[in-house]
Amino acid sequence: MPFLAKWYDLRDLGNAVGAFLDWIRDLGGPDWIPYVVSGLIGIVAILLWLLVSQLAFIWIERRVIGRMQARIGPNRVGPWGLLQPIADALKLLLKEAITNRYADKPLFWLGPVLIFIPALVVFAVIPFGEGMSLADLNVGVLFVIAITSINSIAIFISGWASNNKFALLGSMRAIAMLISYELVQAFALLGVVIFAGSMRLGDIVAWQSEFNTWMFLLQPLALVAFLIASAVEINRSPMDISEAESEIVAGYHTEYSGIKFGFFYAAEYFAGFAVSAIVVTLFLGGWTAFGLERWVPGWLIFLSKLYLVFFLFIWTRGTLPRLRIDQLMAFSWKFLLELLFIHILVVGAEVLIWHEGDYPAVVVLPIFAVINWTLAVALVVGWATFMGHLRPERRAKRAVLTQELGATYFRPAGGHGTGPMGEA
Amino acid sequence: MSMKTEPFVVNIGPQHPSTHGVFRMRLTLDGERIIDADMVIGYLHRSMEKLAEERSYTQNIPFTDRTDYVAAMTGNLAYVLAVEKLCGIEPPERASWLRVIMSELQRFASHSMAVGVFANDCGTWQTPVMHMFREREKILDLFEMACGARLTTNYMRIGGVSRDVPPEFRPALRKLLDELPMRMGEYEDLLLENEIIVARSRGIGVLTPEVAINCSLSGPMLRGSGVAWDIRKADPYCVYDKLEFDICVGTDGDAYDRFLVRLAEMRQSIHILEQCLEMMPEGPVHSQITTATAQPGGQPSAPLTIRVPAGEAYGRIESPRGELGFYIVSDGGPAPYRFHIRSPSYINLTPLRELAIGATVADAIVILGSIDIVVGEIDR
Amino acid sequence: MEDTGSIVAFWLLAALTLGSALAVVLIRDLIRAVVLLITSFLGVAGLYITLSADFVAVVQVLIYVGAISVLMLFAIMLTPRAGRNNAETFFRIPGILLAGLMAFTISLVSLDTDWAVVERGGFEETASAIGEALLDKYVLPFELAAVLLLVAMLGAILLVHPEGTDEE
Amino acid sequence: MTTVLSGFDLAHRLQPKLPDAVVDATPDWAEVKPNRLLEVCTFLRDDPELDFRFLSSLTGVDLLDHFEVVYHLLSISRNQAATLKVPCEDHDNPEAPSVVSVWRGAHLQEREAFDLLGIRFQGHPDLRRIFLWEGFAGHPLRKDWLNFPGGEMAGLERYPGEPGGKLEGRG
Repeated sequence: MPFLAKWYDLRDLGNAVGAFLDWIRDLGGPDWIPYVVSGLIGIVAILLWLLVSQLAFIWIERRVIGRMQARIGPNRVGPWGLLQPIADALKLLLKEAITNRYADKPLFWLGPVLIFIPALVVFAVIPFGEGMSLADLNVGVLFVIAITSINSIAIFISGWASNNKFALLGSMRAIAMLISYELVQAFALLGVVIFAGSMRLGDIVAWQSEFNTWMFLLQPLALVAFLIASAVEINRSPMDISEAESEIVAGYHTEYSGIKFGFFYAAEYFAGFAVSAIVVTLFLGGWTAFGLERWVPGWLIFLSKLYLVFFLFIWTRGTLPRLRIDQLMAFSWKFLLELLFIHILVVGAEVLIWHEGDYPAVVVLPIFAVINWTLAVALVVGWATFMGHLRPERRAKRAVLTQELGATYFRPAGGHGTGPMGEA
Repeated sequence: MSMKTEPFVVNIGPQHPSTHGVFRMRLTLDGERIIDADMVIGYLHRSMEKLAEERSYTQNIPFTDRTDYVAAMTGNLAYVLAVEKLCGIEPPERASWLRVIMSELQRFASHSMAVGVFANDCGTWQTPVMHMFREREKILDLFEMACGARLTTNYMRIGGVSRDVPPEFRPALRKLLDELPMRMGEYEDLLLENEIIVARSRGIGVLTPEVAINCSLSGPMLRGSGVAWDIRKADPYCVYDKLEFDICVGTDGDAYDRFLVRLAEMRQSIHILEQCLEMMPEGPVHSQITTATAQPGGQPSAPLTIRVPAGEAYGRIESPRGELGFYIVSDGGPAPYRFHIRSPSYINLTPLRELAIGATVADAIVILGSIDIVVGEIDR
Repeated sequence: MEDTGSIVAFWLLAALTLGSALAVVLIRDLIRAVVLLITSFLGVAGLYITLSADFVAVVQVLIYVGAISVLMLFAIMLTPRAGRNNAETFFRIPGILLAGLMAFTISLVSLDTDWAVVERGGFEETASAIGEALLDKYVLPFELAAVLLLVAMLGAILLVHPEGTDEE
Repeated sequence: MTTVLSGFDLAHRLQPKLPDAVVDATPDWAEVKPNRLLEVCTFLRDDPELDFRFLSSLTGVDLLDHFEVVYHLLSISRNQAATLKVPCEDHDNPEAPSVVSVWRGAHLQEREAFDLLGIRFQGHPDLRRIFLWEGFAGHPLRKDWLNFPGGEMAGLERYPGEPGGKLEGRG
């Protein structure tokens, strides 16, 4: 890529940082100073960006969901309510953070702190642009999976430490969901790794750029599975079961108030951004966009994709109801995992054929895409038909209209029995 | 070897997002399964039945607003019908039509709340309920036009209604009726066909017709179990015998069917309102305008006191939640001797324990949402 | 272990690992013990990183922090009266003896071994090397371990499955 | 239109089966003996021509010297209604047989009548107060209940059956 490599070339913010580091190096001093400074710059930049994005998205989410709900949304604080997030943040800061008397105080305090870690640390390996990643690890994908799994421990700790039954139910649900969906997440990413042949996120982006394709075009099923699994991991609707508002009040953070609640609130956004960043990097071509990155800064492309993916989470939150925990877990074990097994087998075979046969990518990749899309659609439709539409008790229906007073129209579709039916 | 877990008592309520007021369910859980359930109510008990014994018959009408505060009009109507039955007053025809219009508008408003809140209980984040509020607001605007109040209407009077609707009421209702069928189509498509709502509510809380009848359930609870019983058809009050509409029944008796019946009844209400707009005659709206204190608009108001002969009467109507009955015993005095409200929300809770046992917490919320309680009516 | 950074990191991580491991043993509160155990696991992961074994480090986090400790938390939650406190136990003295014995053996072996000193390299790709080793040279133990785990899991399911109930 | 069976009609129908059950009949209601109530109700529910399977409403009335329990019955298949009354002679300690075994719909309504009027329903599976708390003094819908005896002292107790006194769990 023909970068100018001058500090004012904003297509790669690394240029500016590099110029700054050179300047420091010229000043003399030990070797580690530029190293540490560059790391600090990265950390501060990511934190600042996260904070600004979060404030922006609080406003966007509230306005967008307001529109979805046929109301206006915040419009009083500042022009178009733009200062609403700041007002929210101030309110959270000023409110008393109540600790209930029987809470396990150290853990109660640790929960909100710990919940930040996975959301923040994930960004260390995300390439925001060409060379713009804090630490492009060899095992980036694995790192991402490992770190996001810490999330649920934080949730569990805060739920348990609250000494509240709703919180405990919430954390029980969180752990159960984590166990169910960690495998899904890993398998979804495994397909990507098999194709790209590397676990380094930068390499995966480069692979997508090299073959002029986006991973989701080749592996739609993996994208869907990953999106679902990460929605579970970060508790976004329709998988916000561990903080199900209508059932267990606020789940694991029922007892938190003031700024401690604010931590959870912020971490929810950060985790959302982190997951969107992973989706963008692995499935949507990262900071590349079919050559557009030559004209537009890569990090802008990356961020716009990231916001689009995050918008998806807002959208589902505004529209979808919530599944029950057993249905969600059954969905993982009885559906997604099986599909992903098939998917991995097919993907592995494809890569084997490709590498053994040494076919040109232009020929092979479209064929693979067609195969995988057909497979994904067929599997999903087949399952939906088999589990849903072929079974009368899963089908939507309309009321019977009658004039016949006193008649009985009781004809249960799904057999008898008064017990609730799980996802069989 | 079997897993032994400790039972775990959780209080859902009295302050809880999904108990629709100050209702409390005391659930004993084994993990997420409910092994015992009990309800604790009375947080909103205002002892209306005692209070009513010290107030005149007309003074009691505002109480009936405040029993079922989501459907004040039908509360009014049931009470005035019971008193009219007791003293043999026949309201003028226009008043009857207005009563039907108001109670059908109220049914639509109340059902829209029930449907929206049910979707909320299934876990949507406020969206359906907000859309439903939009329609309800328009209906409340109409109420405001008719009687000046939106929620606690106090509109019906013994012998008629408190005042005629203003001339702008008719075009406003027309405009609303033109809009509602399109909205209803939207709701049916988005809510009834929603996979997750189907998954969450079908097969949950199944009531067979035998159980439903034996438990004295009424309204959408009974019709959801497939019993075609609607007091508007069975014992037509006001002018329901002149109107054409269908009874909406479900076939499975689960939470989904109760939800379904409510949505279908909203369509029927629109149908009834259409007919009312066409057929409503002109004329007086109160049978005995006597001690008229002329009001600013020149309309005389209904009498404030009324003598009721000794006796007793049980008046029942089909309120949005079921059979709303008023049992009134009079000793000939200015106030009722006994004033009993047969409140459908309360009696519909009879099978709650059986429905909840064996379900999960999430199901219990859905079941409670499908019963559609109003705590003001439970506790009275 | 030539530069100061590595040495400082090693001592810090070692202190973290051992300190929290000790606290796990001494602390009474079960949940806190698990949290400290997680800290200890993280310390071990850090030690792996100082040894340039990034794959093993990440896997340590993934498996031990993300899965094993979650299982422990689950087990604690499912235990009747998990309570807050870990009661006194008869196994205290034998436990200490056993731990001492093991520490002694390990120290003896590590002191006795003639360690080959490897030149410190960068973070080269270890994942593929490990993968090839697992599926090539050590494929039999690898597969056997998998089968063993499967059998263990089935056994566990069979043990806790209530008799006479056949789930849907 | 729902046909309303008069008390005479009810009495007439009950005559062959339960000859001595009905004490009084008026155009509006039939009054039956408390000790025969369960048989009467079972008959009314199961008789195919009456088919009163739906208990609309159950309530009590304080008639100063005695109490009366009023049952409004409904038949869904035949679309007919009837009213049944049962006297409870002892005003201080009114008792009536519970009809929960006949209509489960009576469960909550009997609890309500017990709570507010103090009528004890014999054989009710779970006769507890429902709107007012355990420990509330008196039954407020009685005509002789004018105020809290001894001032407004009624203590808030914990949920019945829950361990501990008022302050446990609050520190």
